[in-house]
Amino acid sequence: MEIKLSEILEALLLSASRPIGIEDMIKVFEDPKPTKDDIRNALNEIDEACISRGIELKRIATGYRLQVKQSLSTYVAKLWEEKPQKFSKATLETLSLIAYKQPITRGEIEEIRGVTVGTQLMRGLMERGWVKIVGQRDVPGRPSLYSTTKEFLDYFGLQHLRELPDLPSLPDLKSIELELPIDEPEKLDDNSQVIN
Amino acid sequence: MEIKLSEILEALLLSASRPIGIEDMIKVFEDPKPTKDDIRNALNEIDEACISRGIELKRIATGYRLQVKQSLSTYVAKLWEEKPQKFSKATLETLSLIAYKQPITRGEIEEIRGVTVGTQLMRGLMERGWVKIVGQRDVPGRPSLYSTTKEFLDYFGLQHLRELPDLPSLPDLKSIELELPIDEPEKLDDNSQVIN
Amino acid sequence: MVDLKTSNPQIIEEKTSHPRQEEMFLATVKGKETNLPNDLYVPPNALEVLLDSFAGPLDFLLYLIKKQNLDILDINIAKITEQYTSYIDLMDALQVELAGDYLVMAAYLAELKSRMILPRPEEQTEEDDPRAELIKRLQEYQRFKEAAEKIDKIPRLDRDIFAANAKLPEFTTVTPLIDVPLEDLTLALAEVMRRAEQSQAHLINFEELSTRERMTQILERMRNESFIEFTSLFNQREGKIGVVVTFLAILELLKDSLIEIVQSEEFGPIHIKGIEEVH
Repeated sequence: MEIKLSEILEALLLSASRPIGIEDMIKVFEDPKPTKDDIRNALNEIDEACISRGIELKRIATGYRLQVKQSLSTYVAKLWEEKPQKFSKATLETLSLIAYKQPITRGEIEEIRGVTVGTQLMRGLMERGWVKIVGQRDVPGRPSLYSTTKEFLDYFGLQHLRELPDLPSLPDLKSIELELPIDEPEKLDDNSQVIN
Repeated sequence: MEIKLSEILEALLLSASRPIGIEDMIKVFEDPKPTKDDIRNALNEIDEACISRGIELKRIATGYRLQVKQSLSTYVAKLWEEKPQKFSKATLETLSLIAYKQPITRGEIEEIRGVTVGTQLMRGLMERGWVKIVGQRDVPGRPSLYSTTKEFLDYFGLQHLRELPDLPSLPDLKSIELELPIDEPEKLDDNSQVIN
Repeated sequence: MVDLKTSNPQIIEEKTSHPRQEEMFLATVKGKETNLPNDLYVPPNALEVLLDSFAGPLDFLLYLIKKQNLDILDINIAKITEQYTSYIDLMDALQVELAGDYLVMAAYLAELKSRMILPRPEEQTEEDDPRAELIKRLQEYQRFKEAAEKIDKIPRLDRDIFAANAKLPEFTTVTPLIDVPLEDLTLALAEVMRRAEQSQAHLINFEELSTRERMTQILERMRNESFIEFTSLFNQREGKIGVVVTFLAILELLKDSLIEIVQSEEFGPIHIKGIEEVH
């Protein structure tokens, strides 16, 4: 049976946790690739079919995404209320590694933690708005680099990352770590140059 | 305009980032709540509508999940930046021993595998939520008994343990092993105690 | 102890059969100067690969048996013991750190071998065969080894199965959040680092927080401007130390291949450029 273009696009939109642009959609196809117009037509098809579904197609600056209809938000909210977010040890450890070693890839987190980090866990941190992707490391696979967000700092009542506590229980790391008072403008020495 | 039940359920399924059971679906409604049968009918509707869509409704151990159709996963995989996780032989062997011989102690796993099972490995399996401690064997040292969880089944897209591939049988020696009733993981040996 | 010089013609002969990864350690380089007998050279790294590619001594034994095209039921204890032990000795000689389990197996095989030599009762049943226990263990292990391979093939989440998720709508209700005290975060990190140290498989260099923060700031800026003038990254108000931190951050990003530094002409302005568009 022929697979419809709209099916493939829906699968892409619902499996990525970010908006996807038309160019990116085209990239997943082997030759002969669909044209931009093919893609647009298929997206229209999805859009129309959404009338009777729980989701809708949105176009935003960075591409397209499918999102739950705003009119259904009360139901969705209930689902989330049911399950107060408790942070597992895995989540806290992952979050702390991102906070202290950002930008960091998932692979690096896994290497330090010695266990794998689930996609759901990363997605959860991103949904919470505490963690975001800031780029990709230029190594094979181009893994995403994660950093903490302003919301993360807000939640913990911090203004800057460097206000994160030192790690008192790790004496051997102390010597390596210096607190740099970059916040307070220092008087410049006579022999220092200002770059500008 | 009346909102269809199937729309709401689709919205729930697509926003939970975990499988949802029928009970959980009912909870999000105010009175008059839909009945289980209403829910089932609506789920059937979604299932049928999925024929022309990129996703499918799958029933797994802890509930229902909307997932990309298997036939489209090659497209989606291209979009996926992270390399899928590979599990070490040690992890897979340990996991399969727990799955087929649950409840089982770490010592018993080590005996069959002929190798020490690292704490890190067990911790990793538990942190992923695939394995849990279900009791202690009533022998000296009171070693913990491990079983697989429903999340383990979810991860592999299964509903029941009995859907696991058959355990290869012992070719020749009749006397050695008895097949364990893997379907009833909850039943413990007489000499073991269950915690909570 | 088995004499390495004489014990292992087998290993050398087998070098070319089917080059799979597991057999890398069988490679021989004749005449190369090593501490080892001239006729047997195994690169030390390859032995570590060996340890990684087998799940344990039973797995390794099964492999040796298969290499001899033998049925598990029909193994020659003396031969297999000799071969197994020579590998172990070799690793010992190369000072490859060996899991104790491999040594336990070596001792067990040696014991088995000695029992085989002892005279046995005339009526020999299967149970009297000293090999029976080893065979039983190998068979039992093999079942789960195969089961593990089957489980590995089941379609699984994030590899073959992709869960469908849509963007959440705006919520009016606030999700009840379990409060996370800041200490918990620090403690969590301390715990990871402690564990990482214990497993000492890798060295963790704790880097300057401020540098990390600055790296993130620069990366963020690069999302909007693909081309940034080098000097504009420095803020005079931050003083000398600020300059140092920023400079370190740039070097780090450069090292990680996240940015490129370009200068179009001699003494011209230096620019920072993203390696590829980041989103």
